[in-house]
Amino acid sequence: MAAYVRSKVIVSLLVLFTVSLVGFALLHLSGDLAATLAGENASAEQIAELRHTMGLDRPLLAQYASWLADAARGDFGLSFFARESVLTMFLARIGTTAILAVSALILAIAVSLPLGMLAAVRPNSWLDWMVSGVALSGQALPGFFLALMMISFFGVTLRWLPISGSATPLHYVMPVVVLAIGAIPALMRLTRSGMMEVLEQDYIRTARSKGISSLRVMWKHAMRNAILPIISLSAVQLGTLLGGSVIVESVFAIDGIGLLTYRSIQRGDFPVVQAMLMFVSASYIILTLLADVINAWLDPRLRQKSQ
Amino acid sequence: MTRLLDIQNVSLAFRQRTGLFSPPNLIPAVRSASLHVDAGEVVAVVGESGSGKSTLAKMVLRLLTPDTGTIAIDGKPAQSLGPREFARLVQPVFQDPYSSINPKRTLAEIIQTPLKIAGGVSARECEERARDLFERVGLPMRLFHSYPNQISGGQRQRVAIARALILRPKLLVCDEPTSALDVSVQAQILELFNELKQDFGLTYLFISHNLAVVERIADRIAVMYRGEIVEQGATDAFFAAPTHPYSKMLLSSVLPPIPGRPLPTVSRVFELNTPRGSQP
Amino acid sequence: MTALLDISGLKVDVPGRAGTLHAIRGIDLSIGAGECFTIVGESGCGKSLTAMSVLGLLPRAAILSAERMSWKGQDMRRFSRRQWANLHGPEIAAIFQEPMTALNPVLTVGEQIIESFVHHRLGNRKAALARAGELLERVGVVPVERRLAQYPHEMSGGLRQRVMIAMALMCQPKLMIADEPTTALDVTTQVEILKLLKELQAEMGMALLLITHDLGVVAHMADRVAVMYAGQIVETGSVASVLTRSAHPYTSALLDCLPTRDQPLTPIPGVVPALFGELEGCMFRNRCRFAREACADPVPARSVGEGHVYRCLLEANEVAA
Amino acid sequence: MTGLDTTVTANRFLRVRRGLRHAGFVLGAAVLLLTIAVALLAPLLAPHDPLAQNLSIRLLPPAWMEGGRPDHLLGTDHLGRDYLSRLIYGSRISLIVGFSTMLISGVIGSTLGFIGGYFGGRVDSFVTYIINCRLSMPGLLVALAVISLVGGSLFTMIMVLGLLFWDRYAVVVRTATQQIRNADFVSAARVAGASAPWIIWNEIRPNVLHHILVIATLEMAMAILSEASLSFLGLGIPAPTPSWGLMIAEGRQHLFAKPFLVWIPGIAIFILVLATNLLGDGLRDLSQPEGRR
Repeated sequence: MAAYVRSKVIVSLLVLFTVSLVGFALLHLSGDLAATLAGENASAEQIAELRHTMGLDRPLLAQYASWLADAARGDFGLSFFARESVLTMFLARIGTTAILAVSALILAIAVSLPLGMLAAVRPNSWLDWMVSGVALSGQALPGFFLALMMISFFGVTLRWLPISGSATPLHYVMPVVVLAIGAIPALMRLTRSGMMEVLEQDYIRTARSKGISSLRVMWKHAMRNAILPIISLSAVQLGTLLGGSVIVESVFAIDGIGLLTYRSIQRGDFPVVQAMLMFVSASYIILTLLADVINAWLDPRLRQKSQ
Repeated sequence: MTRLLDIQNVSLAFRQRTGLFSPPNLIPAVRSASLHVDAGEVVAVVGESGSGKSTLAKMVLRLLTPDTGTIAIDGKPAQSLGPREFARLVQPVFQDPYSSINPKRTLAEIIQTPLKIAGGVSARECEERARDLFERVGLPMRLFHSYPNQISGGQRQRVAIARALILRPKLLVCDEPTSALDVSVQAQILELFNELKQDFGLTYLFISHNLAVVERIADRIAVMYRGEIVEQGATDAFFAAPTHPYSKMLLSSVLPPIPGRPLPTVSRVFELNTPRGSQP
Repeated sequence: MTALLDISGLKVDVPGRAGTLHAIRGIDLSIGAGECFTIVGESGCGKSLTAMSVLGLLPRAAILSAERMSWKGQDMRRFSRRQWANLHGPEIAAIFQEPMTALNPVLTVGEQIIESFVHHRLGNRKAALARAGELLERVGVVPVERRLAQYPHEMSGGLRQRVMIAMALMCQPKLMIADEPTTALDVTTQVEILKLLKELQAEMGMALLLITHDLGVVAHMADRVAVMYAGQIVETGSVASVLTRSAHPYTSALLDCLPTRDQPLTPIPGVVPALFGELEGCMFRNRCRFAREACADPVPARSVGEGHVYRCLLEANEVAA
Repeated sequence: MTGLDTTVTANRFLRVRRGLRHAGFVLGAAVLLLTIAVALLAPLLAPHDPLAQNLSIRLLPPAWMEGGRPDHLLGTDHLGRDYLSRLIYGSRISLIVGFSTMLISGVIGSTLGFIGGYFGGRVDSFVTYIINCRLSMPGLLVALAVISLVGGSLFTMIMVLGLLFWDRYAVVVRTATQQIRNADFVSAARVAGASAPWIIWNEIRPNVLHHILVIATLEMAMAILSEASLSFLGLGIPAPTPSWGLMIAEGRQHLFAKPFLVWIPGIAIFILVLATNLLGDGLRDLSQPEGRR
């Protein structure tokens, strides 16, 4: 198990390194950061000067090396605009976004798991049809549209919920629901199809032939197997939710890292954007790693393979 | 008689990757196996699952490369043959009738595949030859342009055999070609193998776990156990008096359809790595 | 002899895109306490579905009907879910073809073995573990302590099938259904497993319904045998009578298909007919060398005495000739 | 309830389900084809020039609402442009982005998947590594950042989305190829002397094609949604080109007074994406064999 985790960690670090390099290169090669920063009215000399003072005229690899050296020490540089440490800005906002993403994932799992399972047990029941319908519609709803609709209905027409900011727990209700609805279709479909597949396995027939209750067959025999891919997907979804916070936070004006990133992208605040890319990538990598470890712990076959 | 296939001291171990940086585990699959097949002969390799018999067949087919030892076909080292040259000497028939032919291609296309790959034959002639073989292996012509899901397991094996024959190879490597089939169909396919041997002057390397089948079709038999060929000899002699304890056990495990006999006693107690059987 | 299981006129239909498949087309069978009854036939003849019908575990899409289907005189057709659950374990238990997939990969062997014993309230966990230990010892899965804690993938196919047998015996069933229990195993392992089954059957006085495609297995295991073809039983009787004095051309042809050194192979020509639509008469007639026009009409069952029954227009001794 | 009844009912439902799936497939295809027709015939169908401003009639409600005018069926936006015409022209953007992205990412992802799945070993490790790197990068964020730097345009949008969203193709094709790579008919082709590209194209591709088609519909839906999101955030298709996402962004200022400005393009996106997904689901179900036994 230790060797398994170790080799996974090494690969993950390698992936993280590659992603940081690719992200860095993309941001630098896609456009002229200095020109973006200097604004539309700047003269050529002004731009050149800005480029020089910010070290943007150095070779790309050299820039990357110094960025990486700083980042490894936890220093992600200063924001071009706020003249504040990127790390400080992040730490001030990460809690808000984390609450959003984690609550959304919990809500999504709480809805998807039982409904997906029931649909699998009773295929073609009204419940199964509802599950399929919800999954299909949820997949087709753009998050920002849903957010606007909720604002206009619950916020304006009914006046039940506050429509922007993050001052009270009530402020989180709509954003969490919007994010959760984005995550539900995939989770629900996987639960349903995974459960159906497991229910067709020989060992389920064996369990039934033993005369134990169907609840026990479901819970002990089927769920233990069906849960494995769901754990992996949940990790992926949490990573996606962090990235998806950009839209939801900007619609609901929640001051989390998503909104920070969106603003920074608009004004070319490269250090913040690069840090956000790294943050979301690192979260994704750590989460999937965690899911792998949990799965190895739940599935003796994986455990043995890893020995 | 010419020696069509000559396997000398061939060994192969599978590497099991344990981690990214740790050295792989070596799992020996075939250990220093030597076997030859003369032109016109049927040599059967028998053994249970995990005995290495399929691995041996895959090496002969060049789907796996031996770690050590040599395989010569028609007097030339197998590795020195070009892919087309090799294909005209050796062709395979595999076990699973469902996986052995491409479900998305018509039977006509499947049979022509080796000829298309070899090239140098007009499309017309390709089809002509495929038609001839289609009939020869006992398939009704109306199925020529059908897809595999329209035919039975036995018919699929006939298609696989026709495909193997279209390049007119000298050696057919048959890896459990009937073990996925029902007995009534198995009998049909075995009869077909017998007829084709005469008509096409074929030589077979026949891999099987079924001693009754092997007794019926083989001239010589090699028994594999845990990667080693523990005994080989002429079929008659083998069935009359097997020498290796494993061979004896294998033979005693065969259940004839004769009622009233008790189940045989199988004793697994015998020494491993006992001396090889007599080399003919 | 009072029959444990008594079935007549069993039919199973499986509707599908290509029409309704008449997988089992009216079969009768009865199994007495302590006997070994085998059903033999080629793939698609309906032998496995017969086993699943008796177990009440037919696939969702299949439709079952029967004139009579009773367990110890109770009508199985009217069984509730609960009655089925009470039947599974203490009355009927089963082992299946693929030992590699029949055990749950994420649960220990111990957990799986004791499950039904505890569930049927035959004793507490401790008693269950003790009984599991005895049975594993008996079927040769040793050392018991270590094996109970192992997962299925840590065992070979032969060992897993032994575990399945021990698991099936936990509640002392009156009937064990074994659906091709040795097909996936090597021949040497097959003999061991069959021997074990035979011994356990005698020790526990249970009946065995053995499903197989192998006439060799039939000859060595069965008291009585039913030969199935295309969803019907074409011949049934004591194993000695059916295998040595076959009255149905199919049984006889099947025996002739087995490769032997001395006699030439006589394959059965043609293929098994598709079981869709209206099916009349003898289904073997398109492959039968004795076929005649009357074979297309419904064929009555004929008796040769001593429970040896076959479904053919030929006289009992005509086939052998 | 006896076991008999449940099997009978279950079976009837099975047929119903297949039928409905089929209906979904047909419906999805019909809506998609209709949208394509509308997009192609936009100049003929649109009652007005989608870019023509008329400030005197700004923010007209749809015709059936109070104050609506029959010559502006869906009303007008904040610059007095005809909303129906903008909606019709907007379908072009969605479809072009959807199809082009689907094709570009399909070629990249499938190629990677075939290579990794067929060759296995170190090659596969490398492909898996590339896929992992891609999956670790937050797609929408990267797209936002790159498009904001390069400058938003239809071409940039297509290229960025196409070069980013190939991961699902790669994962699915790789897995499917791995399963087929060991099939005996592939071995037979290898013994016959076929090269790896020949085998991938002639033996493996036909068996993976239905997977690719299903992913293609999902990716197309995904691309349409991504375009709308990016345009909504103001970093996609630049104004005044009519794009559904941009229309929502512009209508957002009037969300409380004139909600139809958000509703109409939002529902258009919903219907198009739903239709594409229905098509994909139908494809998946129809390509699934009933079982070989």
